[in-house]
Amino acid sequence: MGEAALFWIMAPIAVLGALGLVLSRKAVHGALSLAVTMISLALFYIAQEAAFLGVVQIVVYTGAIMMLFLFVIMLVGVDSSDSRVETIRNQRAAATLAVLGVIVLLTAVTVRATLPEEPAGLTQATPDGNVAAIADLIFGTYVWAFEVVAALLITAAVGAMTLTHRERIFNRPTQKELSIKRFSEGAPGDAAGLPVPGVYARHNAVDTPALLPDGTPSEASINRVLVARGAARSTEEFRHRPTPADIEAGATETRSSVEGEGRLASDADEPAAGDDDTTGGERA
Amino acid sequence: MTSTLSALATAVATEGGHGGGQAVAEATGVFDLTWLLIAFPLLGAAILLLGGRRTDKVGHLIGCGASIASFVMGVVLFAAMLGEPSDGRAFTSQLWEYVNAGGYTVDVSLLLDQLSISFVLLITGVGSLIHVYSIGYMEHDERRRRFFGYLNLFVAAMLLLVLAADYLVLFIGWEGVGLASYLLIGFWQHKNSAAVAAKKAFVVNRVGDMGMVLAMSSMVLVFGSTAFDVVFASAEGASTGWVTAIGLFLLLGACGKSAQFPLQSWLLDAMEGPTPVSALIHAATMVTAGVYLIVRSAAIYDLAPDARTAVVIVGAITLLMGAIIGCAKDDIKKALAGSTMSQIGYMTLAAGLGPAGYAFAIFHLLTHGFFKANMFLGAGSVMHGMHDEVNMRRYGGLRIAMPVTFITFAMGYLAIIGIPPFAGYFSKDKIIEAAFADNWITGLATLLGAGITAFYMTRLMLMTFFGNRRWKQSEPPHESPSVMTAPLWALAFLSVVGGFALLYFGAGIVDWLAPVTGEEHHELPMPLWLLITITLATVVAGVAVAWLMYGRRAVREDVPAGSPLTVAARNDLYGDAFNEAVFMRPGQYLTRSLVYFENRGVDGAVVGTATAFGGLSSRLRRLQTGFVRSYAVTMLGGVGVVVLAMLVVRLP
Amino acid sequence: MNPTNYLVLSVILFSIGAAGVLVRRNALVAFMSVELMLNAANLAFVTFARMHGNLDGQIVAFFVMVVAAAEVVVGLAIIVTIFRTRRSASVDDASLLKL
Amino acid sequence: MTFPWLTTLIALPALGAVLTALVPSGRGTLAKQVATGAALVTLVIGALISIQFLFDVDMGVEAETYEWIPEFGASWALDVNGISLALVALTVLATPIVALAMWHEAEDEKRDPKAFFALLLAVEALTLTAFLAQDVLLFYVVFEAMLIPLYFMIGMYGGPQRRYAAVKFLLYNLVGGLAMLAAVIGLYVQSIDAGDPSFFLPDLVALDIDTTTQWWLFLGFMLAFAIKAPLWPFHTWLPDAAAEATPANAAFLSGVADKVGTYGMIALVLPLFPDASRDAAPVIVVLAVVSIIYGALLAIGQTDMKRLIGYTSISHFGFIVLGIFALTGQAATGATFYMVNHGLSTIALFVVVGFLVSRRGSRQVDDFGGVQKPAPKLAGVFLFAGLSGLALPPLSTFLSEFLVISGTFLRYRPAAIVATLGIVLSALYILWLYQRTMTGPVRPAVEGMPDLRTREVAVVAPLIALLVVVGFFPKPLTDAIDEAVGPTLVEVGVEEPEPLAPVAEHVEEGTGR
Repeated sequence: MGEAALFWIMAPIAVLGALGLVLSRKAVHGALSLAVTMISLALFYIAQEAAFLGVVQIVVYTGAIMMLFLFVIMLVGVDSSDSRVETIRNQRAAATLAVLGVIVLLTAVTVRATLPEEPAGLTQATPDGNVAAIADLIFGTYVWAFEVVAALLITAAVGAMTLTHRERIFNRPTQKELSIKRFSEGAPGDAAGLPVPGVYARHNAVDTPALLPDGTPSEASINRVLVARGAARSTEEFRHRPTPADIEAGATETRSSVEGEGRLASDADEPAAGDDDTTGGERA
Repeated sequence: MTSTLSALATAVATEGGHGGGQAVAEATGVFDLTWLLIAFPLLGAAILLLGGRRTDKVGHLIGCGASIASFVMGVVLFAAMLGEPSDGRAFTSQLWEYVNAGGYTVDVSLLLDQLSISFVLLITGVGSLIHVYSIGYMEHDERRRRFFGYLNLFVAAMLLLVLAADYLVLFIGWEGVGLASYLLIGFWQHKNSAAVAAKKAFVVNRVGDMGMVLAMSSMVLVFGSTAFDVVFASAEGASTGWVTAIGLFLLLGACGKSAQFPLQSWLLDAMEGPTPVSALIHAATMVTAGVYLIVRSAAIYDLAPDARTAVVIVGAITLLMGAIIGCAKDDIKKALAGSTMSQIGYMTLAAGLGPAGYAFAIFHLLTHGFFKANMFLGAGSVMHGMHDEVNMRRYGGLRIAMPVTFITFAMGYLAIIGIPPFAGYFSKDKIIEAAFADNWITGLATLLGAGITAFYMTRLMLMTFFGNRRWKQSEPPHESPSVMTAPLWALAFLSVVGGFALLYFGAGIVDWLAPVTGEEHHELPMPLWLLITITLATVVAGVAVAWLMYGRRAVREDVPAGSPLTVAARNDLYGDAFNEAVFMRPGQYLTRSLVYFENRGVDGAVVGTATAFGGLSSRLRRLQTGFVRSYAVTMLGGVGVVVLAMLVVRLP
Repeated sequence: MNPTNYLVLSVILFSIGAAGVLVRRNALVAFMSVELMLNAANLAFVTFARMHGNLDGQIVAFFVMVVAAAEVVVGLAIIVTIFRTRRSASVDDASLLKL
Repeated sequence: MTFPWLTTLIALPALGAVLTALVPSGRGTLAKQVATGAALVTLVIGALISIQFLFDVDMGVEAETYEWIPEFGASWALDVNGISLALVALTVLATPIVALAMWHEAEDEKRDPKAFFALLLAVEALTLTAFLAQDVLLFYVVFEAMLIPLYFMIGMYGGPQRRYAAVKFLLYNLVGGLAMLAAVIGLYVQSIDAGDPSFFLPDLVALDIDTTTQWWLFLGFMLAFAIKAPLWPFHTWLPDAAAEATPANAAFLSGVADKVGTYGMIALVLPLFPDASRDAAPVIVVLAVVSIIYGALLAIGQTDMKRLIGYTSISHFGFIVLGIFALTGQAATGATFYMVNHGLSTIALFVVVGFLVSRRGSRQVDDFGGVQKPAPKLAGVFLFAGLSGLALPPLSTFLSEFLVISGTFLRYRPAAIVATLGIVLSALYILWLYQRTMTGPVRPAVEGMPDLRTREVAVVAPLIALLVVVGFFPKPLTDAIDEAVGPTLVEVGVEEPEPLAPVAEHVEEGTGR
């Protein structure tokens, strides 16, 4: 009964985890959902007299492989999140059809198959316990396959290194060269470097935009990763609201900066967190 | 069975067959050297054509020497033959085995009998004279050596033609003379007209060759052999239908080579060749090969009266066509060529009369060889003096400037129109007699032909040698050198005495040829003196009309409009126009439409299939979007199908 | 408990994974969906091993895990490389496999 | 164990091909010398083998059989009879001539000539194997393998459209080869059913196959051979290949390599499928006659000299096929003899046209005119090659054409009569070509055209000499062919037609007429 209880508790969790993977917009959420599924699978393994596999599942899969995924997500995908708009024509329909077909097919097979009502159990097959029996098989019957798989792993490791390795073709630019480049190519306003967050601001936290000398907050001062995550604070709340008197006073002298303000203002009209779709779209 | 047959054929050849009614003996002694006749000119041709510029200096001498050597050999053989009994003058000498395929055996062997020796003497004799004449005529041509090479090649091929003892070997000679004729008509290749004429001659001859090939194929089918002895010996056993077919096929071949209707069109164009060529090939020898073929195949024609009738009709039509064309031509060589056609028509007609006419056909062939060669060489002499002018309307009064040419030409003239006692009188009269003996229509055709002949030859004489001088050149035309006039004298002499001598010298040509051709006496429908008188009267009438038109009146230099018949005759009686309208134009159209059909139809179908597949592929290519996820869907679907298939097969 | 339930769960997880591969454009998510499918298969193997009293199913599952590890290593390396050059982790952008 | 003459004959050019390929690139002349040397040595061996058959001198040439794939009953089985000997002689003779003719042409292509010469020797080895093979699988393998070097020879060296021509050539022949493969397998299945799986030709000939099966197998083989020896309407690859390949290559292709097709018809199809061959003969005869006339008419309509010669080949192949399927000893001997003569004649024509093209840089008839004036020798050999093409006696082509026509006349009279039209048409296309290119006023573009050089004379002279000598003395060769053709026709089970009018009785009567 314990197993049934475990199954009926963990199976929905596993399914939910799997659905979370498919449905979450952000890869990092998906990865975490998948980890949940994997852990529940590990429990199932243990429940089905495969203690060794269950542990391996947790250690290797959840521990190593999923961590690898998370690293890569952090490397490449933090500021990307999927749009739900399907770009390939009929892909959704075809996929639905195919998946439904597979479900029907496999379920039909599973249900129709003449399987033993009660499992045979592995007591006989594992007299010395699960791990020893598996060891016997791996280093006995399947030793050849084991060696080949070992070779495959090594090859994969070397392959990954080869793939990700980047030969340095140019010298790393020195600070001086970067500076010259900034002056010669960039806008003169950016020549001195981007503003640092928190300067002249009410906070010196990294999510606070810097205030420019004219008092306008600078969006460029905030790390774009924070913006993408929606973790940055809105520039709008730091904007100095000019009174009518101020406008009268500086109507003529600050014409150019007003234009700049207008631009910033229109930017700021959008919600700071932004819609993932549009932001992601722009970034892409 | 076939092998026994061929063995039998060999047996026939060795024991003595029935070439034309007399026993054929294995050649011994001097007759075993018959092959030398061919070898001399062949060697000459090989030396001249392969020798290159080294033989330029002495080329003409080698050429003449080869021809004369062959003539001497011919005389020796003739003398030796005279020493044999009159029914034992046929000799065969086997040179080598040619082929043996599927039971069909051919030996390269030569048959020397009365008929072939007559031709040998004509070919080598007249040929040698023309060789000598050519030394002078071609003196200024830088390619004279090659000219003599071709002439020697011709003589060799012609001798092979008349000496062969098998139709296939005869055909080798037949095509050999065709090649020589092609090369010599087109000798001045830089002239487009010459090249076209040469090609035309060859192609038209090839139409005749179709007949030859089919005749030989029929012989293989009917007799299992093409050897003379086998074919002649077993001809009686064949059905009349097949014999007639063979006769008609042979006639087609003869028409091609002898320029008989309906394959006559090439001969007039062939006058593009140098004049000695016209004299030797297109007057004296090669064009008579068709007559030789018919006479040689006497055994076949004797059994096929329908085929003989066809021969007579062809001969009669050509006789009149040639004569009419000859009346209207202003080109001296073309007028003579029309005359040649007409005279060969006489021979063909005679040959078609059967045993009654074979001997006379050969008789006329020989005398014609003399006087027509004489006149062609005379014409060549005139052209030589007139700077290659051939238009008779630019001649006139040449008898004073070129007396030798005039006198010798006149001998030929009197011979051809049949004035006794010149050569043509004897031979042509015999044919007219035989024709009348056969039936009235052929007789009248020959008689009419004689009248027209008299007319156009007189016209030619008058326009060339009499009347006012119409040539423009400042210094008067000069007489040709003696190397050219000597042959003229010789031929003129033969034109004078040839007929009488051949008919009455010794036993006469009729008896001489009788063992080969057979003999048959005919009953005339009227007394002989009356016929001779009528013939002579017709000839005189023809001469008189010509004199009235061209002798009394001055010849105009421009071409008068003329009657519709004259215009038609000037256009070769529309033979070329007919060929062009019926064969060439539709042929060109057919060729063009076939090329179109090939490119669009046959090749188009192939290329179209390829294009269709290409189009289909580019459609299918669109399925390849490059999107991994599309592929994944396909893959998943495919996996599903595979699983399903496995289940369907495995599940109960 | 009837072990068929495990198999049905396996089918469901496999199908969800397949759907993920088909509909998600993010290479990483698609890749993780593939892992999910592998895991579903592993679950079936383990269940079969228990049903038949034969350890071979577990061995196969073990090998699947190892091979999956190798695959992940190479696959992620490829994704990183592509991202470096194209600044995108969308599988649809890598669509050069056509004319 | 006597000396393996036949294997040696094949091994020599194969070895030569390897050696030529091994010559370092950049040393073109050395490669040419090696290749020509190998071809000449092969010629010597071929001549020695020929002596045994032509002049009845025992050189110890005999059939050879070595195991190849014993599981399938396939073997390296070679034998030679009159038919194959004729074609072997043609092949070994043609190769050095083609090599010599290609001497400078391969260089014009700015390519390493080495590849062409190595491929040429490879084709020679494969062609020889095809002519000698007594094993159907072996025959099939070389039949197909031959396409590869030929494909590269056409595609790498030649005119601007050469790639198109090469692909067309390959696709056409592959289609035929596919049909043949199916038929070969079908034949093998028949031998399995008979209890003794074998590809050995005599074993297969001995099989008793029912007529329906014969028909299908016949179609498979015949399609391959009809494409190879282009028979209307499967011919359109040949004009393209002939026009675009280098002249020497076109000469080898249509002169030698395509003979494998006609050889297959007479040496494989007839004995293997006698019933089907007998039944299908009228159809094939009609196709052959269409080929003769169609090829000739299209040749007349061409403006490209090499295409023109390609179409003449189609016409001549029509004669060969006609002779084979007339099913009389005379026609079959004539057809086999025709294969040799057509080879010599076509090679001569292509090679001479090649000389012209390389001098003028154009294949168009209209670009020539009056060539005989500046280059009389060239014009002379051109005319000679042309005359051999129109089967003028006593050149050897004549006898073969006559034997085919008269042999066909024995059985299919209308076909033979129509085929004789080919005689007229051949004269027309050859002489018209000669007239337009060689005679008439000299065109400015051909003024000063150089006459034949020594190498070129050396290429043409042997061909001309052979055409003449074989023309005068064909008997040794035709006897050897006739000896081999007889048993083939017995295998087909046709009666030789008897003469309608037997000669015997009239000889005894003695009066003749």
